[in-house]
Amino acid sequence: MSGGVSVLDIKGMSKSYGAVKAVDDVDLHIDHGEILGLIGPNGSGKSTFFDCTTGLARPDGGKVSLEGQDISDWSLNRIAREGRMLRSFQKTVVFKKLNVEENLVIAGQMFTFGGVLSTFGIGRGTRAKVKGLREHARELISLVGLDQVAHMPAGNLSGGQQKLIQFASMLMPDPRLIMLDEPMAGINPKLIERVVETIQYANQKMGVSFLIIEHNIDVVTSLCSRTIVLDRGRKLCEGTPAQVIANDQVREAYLGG
Amino acid sequence: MTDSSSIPADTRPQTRDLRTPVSILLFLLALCSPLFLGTYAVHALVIAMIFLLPAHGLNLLVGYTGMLSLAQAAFFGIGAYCAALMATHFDTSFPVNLLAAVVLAMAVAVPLGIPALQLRATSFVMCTLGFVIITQAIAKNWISVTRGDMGLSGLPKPTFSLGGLSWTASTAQQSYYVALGLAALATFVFWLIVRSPAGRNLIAIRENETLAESLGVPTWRYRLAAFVLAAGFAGAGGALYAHYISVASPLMFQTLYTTTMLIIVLGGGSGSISGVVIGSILFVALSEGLRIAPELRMIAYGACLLLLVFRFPQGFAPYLSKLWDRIGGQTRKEGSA
Amino acid sequence: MMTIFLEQILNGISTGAVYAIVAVGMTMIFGVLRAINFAHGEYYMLGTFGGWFVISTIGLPYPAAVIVGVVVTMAIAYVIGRFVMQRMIGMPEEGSVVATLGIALILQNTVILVFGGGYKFFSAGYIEPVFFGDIGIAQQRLLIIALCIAVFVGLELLVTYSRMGKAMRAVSQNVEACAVVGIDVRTVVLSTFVLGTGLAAFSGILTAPVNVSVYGGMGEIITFKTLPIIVMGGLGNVRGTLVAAMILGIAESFVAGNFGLQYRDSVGFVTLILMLLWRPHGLFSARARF
Amino acid sequence: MTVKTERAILRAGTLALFSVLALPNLVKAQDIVVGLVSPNSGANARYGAFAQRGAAMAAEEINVGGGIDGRMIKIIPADSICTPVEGVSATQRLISQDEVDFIIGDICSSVTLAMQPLVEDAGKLLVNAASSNPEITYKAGVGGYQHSFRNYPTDEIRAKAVAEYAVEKGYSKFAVLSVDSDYGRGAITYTRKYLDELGAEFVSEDYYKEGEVDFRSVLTKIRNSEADSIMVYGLADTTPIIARQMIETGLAGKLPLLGNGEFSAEATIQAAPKAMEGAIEAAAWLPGYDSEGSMAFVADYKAKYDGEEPNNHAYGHWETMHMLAEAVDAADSTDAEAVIAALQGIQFASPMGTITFDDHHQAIRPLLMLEIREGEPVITGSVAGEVTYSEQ
Repeated sequence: MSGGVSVLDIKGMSKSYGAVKAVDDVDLHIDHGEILGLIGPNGSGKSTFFDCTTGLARPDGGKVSLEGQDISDWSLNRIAREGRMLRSFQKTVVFKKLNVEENLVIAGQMFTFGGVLSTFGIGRGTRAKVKGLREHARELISLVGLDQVAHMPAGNLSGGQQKLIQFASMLMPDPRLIMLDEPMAGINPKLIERVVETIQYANQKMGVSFLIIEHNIDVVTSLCSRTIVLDRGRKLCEGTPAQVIANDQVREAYLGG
Repeated sequence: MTDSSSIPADTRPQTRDLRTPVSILLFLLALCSPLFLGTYAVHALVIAMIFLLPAHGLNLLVGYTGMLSLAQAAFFGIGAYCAALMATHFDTSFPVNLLAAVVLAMAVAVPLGIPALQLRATSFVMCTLGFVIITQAIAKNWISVTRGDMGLSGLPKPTFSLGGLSWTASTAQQSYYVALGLAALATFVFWLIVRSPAGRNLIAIRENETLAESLGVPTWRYRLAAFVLAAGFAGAGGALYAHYISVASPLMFQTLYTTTMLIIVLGGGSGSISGVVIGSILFVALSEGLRIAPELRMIAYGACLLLLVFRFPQGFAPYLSKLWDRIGGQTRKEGSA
Repeated sequence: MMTIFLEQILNGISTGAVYAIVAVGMTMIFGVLRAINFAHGEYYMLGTFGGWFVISTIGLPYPAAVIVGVVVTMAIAYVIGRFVMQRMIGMPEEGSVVATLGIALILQNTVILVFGGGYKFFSAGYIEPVFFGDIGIAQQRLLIIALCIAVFVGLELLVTYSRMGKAMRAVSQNVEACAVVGIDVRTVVLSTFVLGTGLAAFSGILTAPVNVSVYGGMGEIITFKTLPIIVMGGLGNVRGTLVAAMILGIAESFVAGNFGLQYRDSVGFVTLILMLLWRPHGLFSARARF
Repeated sequence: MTVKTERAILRAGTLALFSVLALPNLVKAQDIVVGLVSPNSGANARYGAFAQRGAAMAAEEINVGGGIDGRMIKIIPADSICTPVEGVSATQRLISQDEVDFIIGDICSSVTLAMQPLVEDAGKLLVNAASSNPEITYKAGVGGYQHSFRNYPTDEIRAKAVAEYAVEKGYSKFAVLSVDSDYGRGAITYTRKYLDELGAEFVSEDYYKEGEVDFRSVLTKIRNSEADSIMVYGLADTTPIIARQMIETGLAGKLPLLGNGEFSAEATIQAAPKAMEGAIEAAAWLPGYDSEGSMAFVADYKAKYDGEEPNNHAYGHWETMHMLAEAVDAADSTDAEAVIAALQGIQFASPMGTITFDDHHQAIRPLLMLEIREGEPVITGSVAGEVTYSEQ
């Protein structure tokens, strides 16, 4: 842990849509190497919070710091490229017409090539870099167990396999922090285990920190050391998964809606 | 002759790969066609290659970046005027004019693209159409430079000079080789662009812009780069046009030119290099072939557009790649592509 | 000075009224189809030709010719709608652009083939001017302005109260949901298309007496006038289109009156681009459709 | 549709396309083939159609009269859509595929300019009957293109004649309202050259786009200016629109129209008699011109084409076809060089007077000055149209 500074530190995040306060003054921090769970009933503002943090939506207020650097007004692509903080989407997205390997190569490109101009290169150096990316992609494809389908168009694969592609893509740039929006939603139970293992592998062997929105409480329990509960845009409580589940307010929020 | 977005072919044992001999044959055919084709057919091919250039640009936008721009006609016109003005005022040779046209078109595309690319979908399309209308108004009204509707006429045929030597492509056959050279060069440059990591990023933007953005791709900058590069292709086409047709006038901003570029890209198959190349030839074959029935020509042309859109929504590229695979002795499984 | 100013406004409104009737049809079609109809001006031309034909051959009185022109155009539009427009549902933008350009070519040149390419003179309608002080205006133009108001009131009632209108609104707001509630998108597209093109034809015959010249290629100019209006009005927004048409009419009138007629045709797109820079989603929210 | 039929259609289609490309029009060997390039589709078809009909009628007349030494004239129409690239393709096809002997065309000046070098290189003959851009003949004859002729007045002669006549009639403050094309712009540019000399001035300058229908704003502006007349070099079908809107805006009967744009056509005057009263026009031809040949042309044309009144393009192409036939007859050959020589020396007796060509291959032809008086065009004079070539 580098000098006590968190990987991500968010202070006073707020976002309203009209009169509705989707996110209301939320503080949150993620420590180095931590897997933080973020739970809450539907419509509690989790996804809005994600969007505001990653630059996809503009928050009304609040400060986001990544390893001490203020990234509040960075755009989505800059946060990914310069901050190496990546996110997934709730509704799984992959480049459907491209094959799995290409999907991963694209994910890695902006980190290998510095800027837009250098990607237009045609020289030997460029080709070598792309070759490197391809090799790295193959490793990650093996890691998530998609070797068999590496050259299939991503759109032809199952929802669970697409989740794995998405996850592998985010590992391409050697990220600091990955934010996953419901990684287990709608996937085959057999694959859930593999995803959990991969997250743990990335966390332990690659040193990636995670922020995970997840409804599957077993997954949260097995992955996260700390969990935050959001309800109606506000932070309801915080603690270990076990503590949180035991919390009356949390039960009420889930049941009472 | 493969789509940049296609999957690397699987390596099953091939029966007989004729791709190399067929390529050589096609190359020789392109090289020798003026020898056995009539002047009219050669002229038609020159027109095809002139329009191939802006069509490449449009393909970069529609087929690779996923945005429809009608502004190609404006940059085509800017290129033509630039070359025409250079030729009339400075008496410069064709390569210089060509380069100037490309540079100017790209330079103009930057300030136009920056605001336009904030827009999406239909608004963007209309904005780019607006560029054509406004460029035409400028061409008509900036009389001291463009001579308004009088246009710039009597432009010299493409001349190349090196030291004391100079060569002018005065006949249709000679123009054919100039156009062929330029078209081949442009196609090669286009191939380099879409094969580069940047090309991959453009495809990513076409497929899913938000996802590309979340993976660190600065999509706005790429879209601007594509817009500017496309303008460059159009500018080159315009310069060739001006020198071949010998007139640059506001008439070249008519809808017909925009339609032509669109048809080449859609007909050939957007997102495919070889498709667009074939598309330009097919377009000219169609447009000129229909001259056989002058009264019905444009009606039939319109009907062909409908046929194209509804019957061959992917253009002819899929048929081409199938054909190419067969020449290569492979049969790709249906539906796996 | 004041009179000139007022007269320019009046000129603008009389032009704007014509644009509004054509554009509202196009914007409604866009609303349900999400496609720009590059052939829209051709229906304006068809209506005018229909009217011209029955007046010059069987000497029908003008009001009857208006009806014939509109009905004939709607019949042609029904066929096109049935075989072409319905298939355009969900098509990518470039496809619909090429398809409608194709239709424009077919309609334009079929008319040229059938009626000959030369221009014809339309001689009917109420062209005598009436004078308000110094300001003169043809009766026909007053009629157009009045009918424009009537058309918009009628459309407003249609989309608010009729079943068809409600369906149109539903389709333009959310195509996916329509399938759930049992609205047949194809039928809605077809009827909106026929209605929209009928309005274009109506506008064509209404303006023919003051525009005089009738020829096969007259539609293109109308299409290009209409395009910036519908975008400014907030694609698919009926009221917005009326306002945008009036703004453009008046702006053109001032440009023509103060800078020169030659800049007039750029007014639409220049205004559009400036407006898009200022408000990228149109003057009126596209969400407030119909 | 199955894949198979689709493939078959594709193949057949491609084959058909490429084969028609190589297919020339069917003509008999002894025919004299004239290619006629004009806009036949798109907005400018409204002028191209008149050109086609005029030329076709002339060819028919010649053929009925036994042709030229027994050889029939066959016209091959070609569509330029008024765009240079289409015009060039159409011309190229006429030259190399249809192997025409002569080409008449185009209406749009830019297209004609693009056709000139092509015809020159092919060694054919181009006679233009409708483009007014001065450049066309500045570059022809001794100016360069030996194979280009123009039987149409340039704007310069006309502009000067109209301005002089107007000043004579006491008008000196012109409000310009011309078409935004090389024709409308060109005429005004030439008028400007003579303004100081004549003591006249332009009060305002406006140019309308082809197909414009709304002139109220600009007419209002003109009404409130000091202009005493409106100078229109415009399109035939736009003149009645302007005239009608002059009535609306209260200009009719106050400011006369000057210039050119079918002022004297019956339909134009009928459209707005009050506004056309006193209009002054310089025209190469007018439907009401009282000469035997011209009256016969109008009558025949109306009879042939359902009562459609011919316009100047119809007449111009009709006359040019006849003139070309006479030149071929005189040359006794369809060889381009021989016909060029014949045209250079021709003294063609047109219904409008004798036409000759200067060394720039520009027709020297009489230009009529006319005025609309009490709803009837009255010819008030005639100007010999000769161009003085200045250094360009």
